[in-house]
Amino acid sequence: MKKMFKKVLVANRGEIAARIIRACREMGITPVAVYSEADKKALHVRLADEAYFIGPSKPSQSYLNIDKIIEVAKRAKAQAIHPGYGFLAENSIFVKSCEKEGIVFIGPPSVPMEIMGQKTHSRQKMVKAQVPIIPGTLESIKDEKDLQLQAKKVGYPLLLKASSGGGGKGMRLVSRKEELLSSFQMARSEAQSSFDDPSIYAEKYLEEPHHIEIQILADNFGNIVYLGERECSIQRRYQKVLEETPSPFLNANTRREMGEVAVKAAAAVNYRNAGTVEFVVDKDKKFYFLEMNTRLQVEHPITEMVTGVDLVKCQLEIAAGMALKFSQEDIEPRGCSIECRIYAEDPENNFLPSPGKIVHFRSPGGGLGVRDDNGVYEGYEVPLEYDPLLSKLITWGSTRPEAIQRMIRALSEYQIYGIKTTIPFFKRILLHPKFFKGDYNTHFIPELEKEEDGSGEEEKVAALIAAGIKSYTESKAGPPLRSRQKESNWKLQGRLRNLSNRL
Amino acid sequence: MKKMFKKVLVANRGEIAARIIRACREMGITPVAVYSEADKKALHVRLADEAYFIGPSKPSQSYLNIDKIIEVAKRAKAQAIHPGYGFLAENSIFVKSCEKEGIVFIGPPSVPMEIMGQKTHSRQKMVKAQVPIIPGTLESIKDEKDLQLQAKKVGYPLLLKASSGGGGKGMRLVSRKEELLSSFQMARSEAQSSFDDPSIYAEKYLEEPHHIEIQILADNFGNIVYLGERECSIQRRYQKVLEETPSPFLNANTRREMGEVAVKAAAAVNYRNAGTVEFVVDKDKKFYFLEMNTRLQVEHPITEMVTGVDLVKCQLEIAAGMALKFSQEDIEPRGCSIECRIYAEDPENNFLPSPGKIVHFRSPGGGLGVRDDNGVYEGYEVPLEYDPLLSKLITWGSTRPEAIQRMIRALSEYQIYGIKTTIPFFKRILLHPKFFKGDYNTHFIPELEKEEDGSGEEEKVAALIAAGIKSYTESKAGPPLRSRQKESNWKLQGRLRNLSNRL
Amino acid sequence: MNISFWLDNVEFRLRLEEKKENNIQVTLGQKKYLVSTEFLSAHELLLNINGKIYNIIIDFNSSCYSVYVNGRLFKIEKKSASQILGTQRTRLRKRDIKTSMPGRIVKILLQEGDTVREGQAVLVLEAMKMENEIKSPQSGVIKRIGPKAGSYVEGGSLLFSVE
Amino acid sequence: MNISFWLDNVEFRLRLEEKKENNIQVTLGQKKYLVSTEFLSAHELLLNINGKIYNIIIDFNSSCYSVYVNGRLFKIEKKSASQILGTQRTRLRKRDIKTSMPGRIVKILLQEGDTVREGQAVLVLEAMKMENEIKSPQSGVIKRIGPKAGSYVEGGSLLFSVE
Repeated sequence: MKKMFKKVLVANRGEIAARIIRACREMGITPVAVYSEADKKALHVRLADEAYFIGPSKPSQSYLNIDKIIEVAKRAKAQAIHPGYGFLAENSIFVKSCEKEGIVFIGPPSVPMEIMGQKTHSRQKMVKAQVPIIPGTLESIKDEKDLQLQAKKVGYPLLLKASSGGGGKGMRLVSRKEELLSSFQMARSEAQSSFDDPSIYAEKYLEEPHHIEIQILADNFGNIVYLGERECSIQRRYQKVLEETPSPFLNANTRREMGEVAVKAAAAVNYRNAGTVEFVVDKDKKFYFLEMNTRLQVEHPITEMVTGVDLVKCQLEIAAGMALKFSQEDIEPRGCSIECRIYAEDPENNFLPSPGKIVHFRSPGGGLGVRDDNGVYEGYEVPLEYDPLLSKLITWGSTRPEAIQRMIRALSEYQIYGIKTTIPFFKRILLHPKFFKGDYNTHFIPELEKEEDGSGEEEKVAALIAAGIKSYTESKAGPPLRSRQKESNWKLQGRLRNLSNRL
Repeated sequence: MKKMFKKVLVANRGEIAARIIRACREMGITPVAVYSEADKKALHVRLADEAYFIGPSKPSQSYLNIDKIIEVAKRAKAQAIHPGYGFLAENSIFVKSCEKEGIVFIGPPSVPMEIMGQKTHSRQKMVKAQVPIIPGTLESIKDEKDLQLQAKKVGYPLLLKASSGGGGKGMRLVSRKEELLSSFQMARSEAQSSFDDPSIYAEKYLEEPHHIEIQILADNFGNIVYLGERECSIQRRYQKVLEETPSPFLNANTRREMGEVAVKAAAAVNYRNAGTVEFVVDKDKKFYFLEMNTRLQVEHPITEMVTGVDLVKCQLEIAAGMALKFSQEDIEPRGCSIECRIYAEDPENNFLPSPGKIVHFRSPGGGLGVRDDNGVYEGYEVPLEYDPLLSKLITWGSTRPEAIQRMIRALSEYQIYGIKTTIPFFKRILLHPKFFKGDYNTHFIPELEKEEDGSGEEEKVAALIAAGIKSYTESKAGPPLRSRQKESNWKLQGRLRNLSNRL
Repeated sequence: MNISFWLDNVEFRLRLEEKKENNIQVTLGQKKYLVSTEFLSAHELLLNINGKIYNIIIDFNSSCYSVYVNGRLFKIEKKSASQILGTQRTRLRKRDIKTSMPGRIVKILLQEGDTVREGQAVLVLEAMKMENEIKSPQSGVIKRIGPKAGSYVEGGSLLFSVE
Repeated sequence: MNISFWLDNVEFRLRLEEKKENNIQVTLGQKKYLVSTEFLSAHELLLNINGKIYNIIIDFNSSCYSVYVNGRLFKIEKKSASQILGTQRTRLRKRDIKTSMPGRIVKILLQEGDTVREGQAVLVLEAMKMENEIKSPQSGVIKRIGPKAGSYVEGGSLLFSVE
């Protein structure tokens, strides 16, 4: 039997680094953290057994600095590196560097990573493997003449997408022929500046689409299993906001078919590691391969909640050369799980980032069915330099209504004070009748944002009363002169209102 | 279909009140808290929707004051009362008062509660129902002549127990005939002072016993199910310290038999509500009915973790007249779960209570598989007047080793500073080879306490270095005179040591 | 005691009367509330309003209460005479919009001299890995745009002026 | 800098030398440790000792550091000359044992005039729903027992004296 690693370096920060460090500790592995200037006091450093400084706050000089990270791994005698998600997780140059240095990269080999990173390549590969893809071009569009030709074949509405892309950049929805050329030009220039590659391909735009992804695990011995789906249609500006499993939209049949297709997709590229196959599902429940994320996914916890499988531990075991301990029949998802991504953003001000010090922090995590994967603590200063994800609040319920009501309850107990967060926005989503019925697609949030936010009246009254009580308490404690001044404000303000009305 | 309550009064405090309040919120029920003078700032008040003051800190004047609690329930228009555990949970006079006032008591009817509350009655009832009981007397011992006669029949070693007893009070282990009379007299007087009833009965003492209990649920329609067992043999002075499920000692056969017997026991008294049938299991896996707890048990969470059933919600549904939503076949425990009861006690000082202010509080609850049912928060002052249970830390794992290692990891992250807690003691239990192998019985803790606690050397060095660093930092910031004084301490202390050695 | 608060430019008048120890009647608009209070710390309140429980965090600085209730933050102003006058005046004057975060200017949507509506986006700033539209806080004319598209800005630097 | 600490009546001598910024070499006994420190707050330290991470809470009052590491509390004394003399003296003198908790005296195990060993239980006090043995902190003779069996005692009241 293969032996587990003794020491693993976690080349990441925030909640995902904390998540991986905890898994290591539970396996008797010594976790090694790395941190930048901005992260000297970060939670992942506090949770680690060992921690090494790797440079300035700018990611390119620390968390993306391949040489530096390899050097620290060697110095700390770490046998393997877990990249988390983001940063170096899908960087095949990094994978090759690890291979060269004899350090195990906890992820797929570089070849499947490269194939899946390039959208037109992966589409071609999937077609060969008989995995359904969204109708569209298999090659990048050559020129403007080719564009007209391909667009006619695909039909309107269509999507122009960057071949090296992701995250909605270099992407344009084209509804009519008149928009085609200008959209193509804009998409090309955006793709060039974002990915250093102007290649664009065209895809049919599906009506009322769902984004649904399948979690898979693949070991070195050809065993591949799927662990159910995650419904990721609640998105804002192509960013996932809330995920749930099972999808209220799928039936058992489609679910099984998608799982089997995901396994086929992974097998086609000789995949190894945890991975996620993303699909677009149209209103008729036809599904199409979108892309494969060759890493641990942000929203992996909801799959863990229903399957009882610790995906990070599986990643470590697979990377150490062990075989999967279970087969497809052993995986029996139980109940429902939801994740809310709590960001340091102001939902009342167009989701502007809100970095700063967390003066007061109280998490509802730890109650029955309530998990909180967070990367912060009371007194922590959320840095400007990185992703504004503070916490992933996850609930489990034996039924979907239970999971939702538990989430509403948990959110009502979550206190993060000092910075703005998206907590109030989630209450609007969860209490929306369409969401509760499970009747939504990727248009949900754009439509929600058009609706008036009628909530918060009760809180407003409580806030005014609280300010009144605080003011009253202070006036009782303070000198009598001050409270007399306060009383006279009434008159003064009356005068001022009259005055300002005349301006 | 029966309707769920709109408003429920929770007649308890601490972690269990918080637990019940959260369940109510998740069911759309308005939870009403009650609180004594000492509990004005308690967590259960903070979590409730409504809260009413019920009197002085002394339990008899507040949480045990039946009239007061009924009055508040009526004033708040609560349709039902959940008693939690302890206080009024097994008080049949309270049940009758609720019945008289038309308020639903969330628990069993008064008759099964009374039968199970009286040990000799329940033993007789169980014999009739063909539930195995520990060999011994079915009636209380009449007098000293009867004592000699019964002791001879039962054989040594034997246990003398209070007929109205519980919690080890009025209980004596008798190894030899010579000890019999004096032990009987002491047991009688203790029983009289503790339970206002001197009745004593005799039971055979079983070798290397295990305390294992079965969780059951019974509705109004004759449906009774069992939800697996809890191994409760890790006890200190007859108090449970750590519980786990499944028991590493049982096999599938004994487990099923015990479950079926527990259902039989509940059926024999027309039970309704969640309930726990406690058994003593001897080294040959023969099991004997010990008693039935007619309420929610402290350690109920571990059953919830493996079955996915929310026992408090089930209690509410049963009390509202609904039928159980599942049958025996639907209950499939998954994985393993452990609970550590974290008390405000000093394990290095004979477990003396340690009330006071929690200056710093950080719970590991909320990570994957880590639940923390606590009743405290940072800044909270643990009152003197009540049970010193601060928190129940619960872990789940797909295997027993995973649950244990997760518990060790979680305990290592748990920070409660300002008062002493039993956290360090749990690390000794969990890291003990006998515990890890699952090879233990009720003698485990008494034997552990005889062993030297060799741990803590690394922490000692870290503590000294921390004090050194703090001292150094202060000396750099403070006036130079002070740091000179500190340096000279070396010499002074040398002199003093010489001096004191001569005293 | 009578107090006047401003919240989102609307005035609210409260009347507080102590009925008995830790029992204050608050009148707000037409409604009366019976309130009792426990201070958990200087900034944490446990309020009981007509029997209902609220957990509140409250901060006070520069004549403004920051009150946090059920995940929502309310900025409640306790304006003095001169401050109210001041705000009214600046509202109609030139406003410099600065950035609190360093970041990269992805796009500039308006030009100097353009008219702008309150809430209309003027430029797009990338910070914390996200693109953020920076909107004008008032209607008027764009007098100046500080940075160029593609440039990096430090925290505190001028983005644009609107008058 | 040299410091001397007392922990459980044992003396520990530390030598601290600043090697470079935030890098202090600590010598404790025969061993050397390289330590860097982040103060999370006045009472919370993140220590890196020879590459290993420790989360520490530290309080200081009346010449004693209370240091909390991995769930354990250490009372580290920084005794001044006169205090050490004082402690040594009182150790051999009469000691009054008081209770910090109110409770009920369940049992009295020794009588006035009995000899007692250090650590031997003198009486049983019920508090927080638990029975607790109260032990003698030193060997000697029981000079006085304050309460009677079955009586209630207030926090701070005398339980017994040992000399």
